Amino acid sequence: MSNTDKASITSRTASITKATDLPKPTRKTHKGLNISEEQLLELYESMYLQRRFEERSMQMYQKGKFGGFLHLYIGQEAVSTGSGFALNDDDDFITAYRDHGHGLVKGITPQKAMAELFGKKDGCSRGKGGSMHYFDPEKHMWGGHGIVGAHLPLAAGIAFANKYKENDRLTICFFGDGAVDQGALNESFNLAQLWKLPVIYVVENNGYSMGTAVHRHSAGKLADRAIPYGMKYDVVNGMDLFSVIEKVSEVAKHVRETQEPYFLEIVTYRYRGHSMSDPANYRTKEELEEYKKIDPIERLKTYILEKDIAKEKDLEAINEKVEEVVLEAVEFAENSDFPDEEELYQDVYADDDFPYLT
Amino acid sequence: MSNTDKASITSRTASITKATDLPKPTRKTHKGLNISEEQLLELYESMYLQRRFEERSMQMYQKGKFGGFLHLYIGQEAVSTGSGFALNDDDDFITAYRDHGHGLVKGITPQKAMAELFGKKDGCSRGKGGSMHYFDPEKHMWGGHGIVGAHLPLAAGIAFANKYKENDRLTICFFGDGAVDQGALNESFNLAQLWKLPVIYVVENNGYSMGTAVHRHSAGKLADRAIPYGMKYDVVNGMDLFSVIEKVSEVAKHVRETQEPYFLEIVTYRYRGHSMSDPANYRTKEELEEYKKIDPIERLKTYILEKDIAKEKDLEAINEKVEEVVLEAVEFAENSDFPDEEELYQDVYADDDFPYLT
Amino acid sequence: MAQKQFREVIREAIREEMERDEDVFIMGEEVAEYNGAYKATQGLLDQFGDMRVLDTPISELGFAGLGVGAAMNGLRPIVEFMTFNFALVGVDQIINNAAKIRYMSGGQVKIPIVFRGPNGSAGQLGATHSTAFESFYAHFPGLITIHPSEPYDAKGLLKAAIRNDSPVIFLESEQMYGLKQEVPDEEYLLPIGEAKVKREGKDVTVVADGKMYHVAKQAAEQLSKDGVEVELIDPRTIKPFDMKTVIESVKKTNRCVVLDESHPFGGVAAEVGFQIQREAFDYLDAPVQRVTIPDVPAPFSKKLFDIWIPGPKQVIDAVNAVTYRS
Amino acid sequence: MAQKQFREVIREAIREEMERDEDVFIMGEEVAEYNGAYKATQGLLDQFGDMRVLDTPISELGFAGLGVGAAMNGLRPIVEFMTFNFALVGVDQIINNAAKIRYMSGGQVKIPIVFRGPNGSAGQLGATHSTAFESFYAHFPGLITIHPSEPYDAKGLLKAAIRNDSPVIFLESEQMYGLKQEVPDEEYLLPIGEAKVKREGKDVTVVADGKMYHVAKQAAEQLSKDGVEVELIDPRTIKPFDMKTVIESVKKTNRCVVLDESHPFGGVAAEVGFQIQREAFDYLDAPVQRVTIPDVPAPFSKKLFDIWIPGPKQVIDAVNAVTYRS
Ligand SMILES: Cc1ncc(C[n+]2csc(CCOP(=O)(O)OP(=O)(O)O)c2C)c(N)n1
Ligand SMILES: Cc1ncc(C[n+]2csc(CCOP(=O)(O)OP(=O)(O)O)c2C)c(N)n1
Ligand SMILES: [Mg+2]
Ligand SMILES: [Mg+2]
Repeated sequence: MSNTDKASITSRTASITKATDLPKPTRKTHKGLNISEEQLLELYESMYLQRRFEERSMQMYQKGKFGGFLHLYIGQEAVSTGSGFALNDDDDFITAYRDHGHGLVKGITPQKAMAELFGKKDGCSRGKGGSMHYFDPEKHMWGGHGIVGAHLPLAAGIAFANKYKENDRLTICFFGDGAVDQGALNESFNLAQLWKLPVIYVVENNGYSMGTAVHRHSAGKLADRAIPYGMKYDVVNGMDLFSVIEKVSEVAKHVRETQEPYFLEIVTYRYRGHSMSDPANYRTKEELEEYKKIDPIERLKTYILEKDIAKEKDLEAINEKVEEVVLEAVEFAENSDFPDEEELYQDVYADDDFPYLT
Repeated sequence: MSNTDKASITSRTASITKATDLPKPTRKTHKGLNISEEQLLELYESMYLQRRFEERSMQMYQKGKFGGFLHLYIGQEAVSTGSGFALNDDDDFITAYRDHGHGLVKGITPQKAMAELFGKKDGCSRGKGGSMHYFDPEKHMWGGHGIVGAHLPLAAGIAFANKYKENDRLTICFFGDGAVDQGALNESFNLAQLWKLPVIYVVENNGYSMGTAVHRHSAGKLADRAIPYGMKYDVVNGMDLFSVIEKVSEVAKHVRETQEPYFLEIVTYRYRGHSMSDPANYRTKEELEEYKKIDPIERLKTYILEKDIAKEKDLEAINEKVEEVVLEAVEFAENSDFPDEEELYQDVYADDDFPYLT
Repeated sequence: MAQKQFREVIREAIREEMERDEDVFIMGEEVAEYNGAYKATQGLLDQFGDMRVLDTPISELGFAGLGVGAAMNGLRPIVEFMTFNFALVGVDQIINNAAKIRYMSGGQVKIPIVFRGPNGSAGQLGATHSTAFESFYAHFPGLITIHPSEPYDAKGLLKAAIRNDSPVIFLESEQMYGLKQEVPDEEYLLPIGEAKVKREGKDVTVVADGKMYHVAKQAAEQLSKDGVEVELIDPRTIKPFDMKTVIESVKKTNRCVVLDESHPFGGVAAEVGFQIQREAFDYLDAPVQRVTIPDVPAPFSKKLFDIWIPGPKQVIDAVNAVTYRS
Repeated sequence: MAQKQFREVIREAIREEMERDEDVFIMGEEVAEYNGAYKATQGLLDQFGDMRVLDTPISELGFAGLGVGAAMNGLRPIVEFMTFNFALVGVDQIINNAAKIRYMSGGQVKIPIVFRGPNGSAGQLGATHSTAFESFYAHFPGLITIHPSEPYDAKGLLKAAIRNDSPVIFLESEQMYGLKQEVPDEEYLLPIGEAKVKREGKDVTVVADGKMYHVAKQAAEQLSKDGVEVELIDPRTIKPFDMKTVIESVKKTNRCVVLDESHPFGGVAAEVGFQIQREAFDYLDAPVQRVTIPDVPAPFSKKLFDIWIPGPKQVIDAVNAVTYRS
């Protein structure tokens, strides 16, 4: 039986140029969203920091400063930044392995973040987690998780604990479009709706699960996965910071009031390959260029300049400051020590005297 | 913190009297459904056989003739029977552990079925599977599965093989309302829709997952679980044989033509406890009585008598025949041998000389 | 002291810990309104309400993971699996999340959670319902695995497990829930990781956990009539395993048989046997023997099942082998 | 004969079997259009089309189970896991369905399926991405487990696995995919369940599978310079395990070290060590020693990782111990 004899199971459409459709961005201005001019510049700085941090990480990786996987978030920064802004500092974040942006937004310092990539003891996970496992529970950053979909039930649990303690915190859980196909999503949605847990589930739909375009791995529309549970849901333009802020703020208010879960599909795009080893041959250059035209950082910059909130040189100054922060982070990481040998046998069990088997 | 201090996570409504709502039965007559009078009597016989088989099984269990779990299907016979009638003999059945009805409908003989309960070598699974694991692949009965939800992906695979071989068979997969909460369902639905697999998924919603009423374990409506995938679905009255036949026939035609999956919620009721050890205190006597009033066998009997298709005594004759068949099955099972000792080490691996470890 | 059933002490341990610490809660299939599939949680819903005693959907992956998340964020969940066979669909949450997150976070996140429920076979339930998982869980770092055989141990160890800040797998048995033993009225805890010599003897050491302990005990009684005095050790905890107690005993008896309800390949018996030869090589007068479930799935048929599950006869044969009496 | 990479021979084995038998198909994440995350399936989509080379969603439970169902109904699926770490979310389909359905059906249903993909650690990927599963799968009856270390073995065994009518776990390694070896041009198969003495020696038997074979080989070369001749056995298949070859060797050398990339508790090394003391008790001049991954999850930091993963030094230490040279 040859290739052509056999019915084709999926229709491989050669003409797809864009993996996803972006909903329209909000028309609101920063005033309409209650964002002060100062905050606007902070938001710009935060996004730019995430970007430069990752560009430097890439460089360090290529220089062989550290190993393992490196998944870059570049292009998606409006999602982490807008969500962080819309939520309280003590609201809980949890995400997948593409976690640098979320970690920085939640207040992990660039130093600690970079030191973690280097596997140093001053890293945010003391060098034991690496790029995919950024943790800072004091800052309400609950990881960085490497098994696709496996942190969705954790998010329900974090939300459950908040509800149990009646502390008014809410949980936001980010994951990729690839994670939508894991049964973990459905089990979590059902539990969250049944038990009315204050959790926002966010799929960052960047069009691809590794090399597989979203319509090739998920039947139907991603946001619709909330429907059967009677869970509220919406679709958001994730290339536009204001759209993310607007929607996440609204949703957070609703979730905090009703203590019910919510599902957001935030449509976005990653500029780089899945990880450092991926040349991203599965997409066209044109598609990438299309998205770069609506780059979230450039977009905010244009807005700031057009509204005359700051001058080009003010933004340059911010950029330079960020550049320095990132370079300091690299230096910090370089100079930090590796963990002590004994660390290998620490933090497995609560009991420090645990009799490890040999 | 006392019971009352703490917010209640689920609203325990004391006043629920019926676990599910039944959709209206079809108005079609047997003629409208192309069922001959002869077939009508066969359908009656089939349903009655399933019932009497299980009543006797229960008796044998209580007498200590065999051990293990025994999950009775009594009350749900219209689902297995109507589905079997609507489909071809070489269409593939797969179901959960409440599998006696499905097995008998697919042509496992009462003797083999009873012998399996007794753990005898003439059982349909040679005594190795027991009540929960009825197999007869030649008759297209693929089990009998004990892990809730775990056979849903198998059904997708059986359907995949049929599509691959282009043999025009379709697969029907039965499971309980409790299985709807397993991620296995969603992963299977996504794959089935994505790859356009000829499979009908049927949830036999009998109102309870063990002691948990369906609204306490599944958020939203069961049938809606198909929506996100763009999968077609419907809800059927499972206490009425004609409704089942009508819908499954329609759906089978559609699935065979389009090679796309379908989801049916067939609403039904089990009269007995979950298994022999369950006194079913979680439901009211009234609820049970309500359903017994619309018993599928009685309903068909009334139809047959009212339409004068057969007389009371003709049906009695069928009953007696069935009674005999079942008693013969018991006798057969009693007289059948237990498997030989060597059987313990057979059928684990394809290789008969497998060097088992000790 | 009063005679109490295994299921009663499980319930008491949970109740006492829930009374003591309001961060402790329990969830699982049928644990609340149904009062537990095996009645281990009877009465807890009424006492503690439905925020602390929760019926879950059949979503082992979902609720196991929900438990881990709740533990990360300050609670102390007890997650009941109706049986541990069903935990397999959720096992990634145990092995990749519960067991590893503490380590991956550099010790910043603690996960005090107990996964408990019946383990192993419970008669003729067929292959998917009869697997024993003590060896499986003990293999993976980050988990504590407890497998008691008697009510007294079960109560003290379950309370210790609930108070422990590491994830604990606590294995019970449907077939032992009715088993009775004298149990103190006043509160007590038992240390995790300590074996107990439950019968002293000079001729041969027998190590047996969980249900197999009772099989070994029967064998020991029979052997005693025959003049062979078994030293019977119940490890109680599988991970960490108290090899010290075993090695001391073997140094005295010079012979050992290990029982285990898992399959043989890489089971507890293999591990204990391996360590004995490594640590007490010069003391052994015979190779360590093991008695385990055979390397085949559980058959349904009673006749086959009765051969499948080890009984005192196999233990006696193994003791005869190590004492060269066969 | 030509020098071929591990990943090339995997691909060749699959291609040859797909050409030979149209019931063979392959599915997994990124196996088709992406040509495989590690390029083991490069070119297969183009050759066989998308009904026989299928990209799956990230639904390990779903597609592993779909594979089992397809195998029940007459096909011969090859299921690629991007790595076996990810199989944990779908492992119930392997342990409860693939491994048990044949038995539960009384032999009426055969399940010819191969689950394959990289196993164990591949450098600094952290705890969730670095577990070795050979001991885990070998524990459960109904599965064959193959863990080759070199291209020649890998090709012959993968072809045999695809033709076998039982479910097979076929473990590869990201870190070995680039490894080259002379491989015959003509077709060949290798028997499942046969170990191979890959280096003869009289002083000590070393057993090592998968990646650990290469560690052992290095150690053996160093030891040889020191006058210690290692007999190096590659079991190749973990279940069934060819103990005969090992025992024969131990009877000659009287000493043994077992390497294993799993954690120690109940790992392959424990099993092999246990069996050696049982079957060759009187031949042993020293207790069997093991060299394994330590009983902690994989750390990310390079410094810790390098300590975590066993190297030739540990093997030499163990050999010194069993030869009393330390
Ligand atoms: C359970 C599991 N299966 C497979 C993988 C390998 N893997 C890692 S990331 C990835 C793609 C995920 O894509 P998506 O969820 O869209 O996230 P993105 O990379 O786009 O942020 C895959 C297949 C994994 N880590 N876990
Ligand atoms: C994964 C798994 N979890 C739990 C169980 C225990 N169990 C067996 S049947 C059952 C209830 C299932 O109810 P439902 O799906 O509605 O089917 P019904 O019994 O009503 O036919 C439970 C919890 C199991 N067998 N498998
Ligand atoms: Mg993506
Ligand atoms: Mg039900």
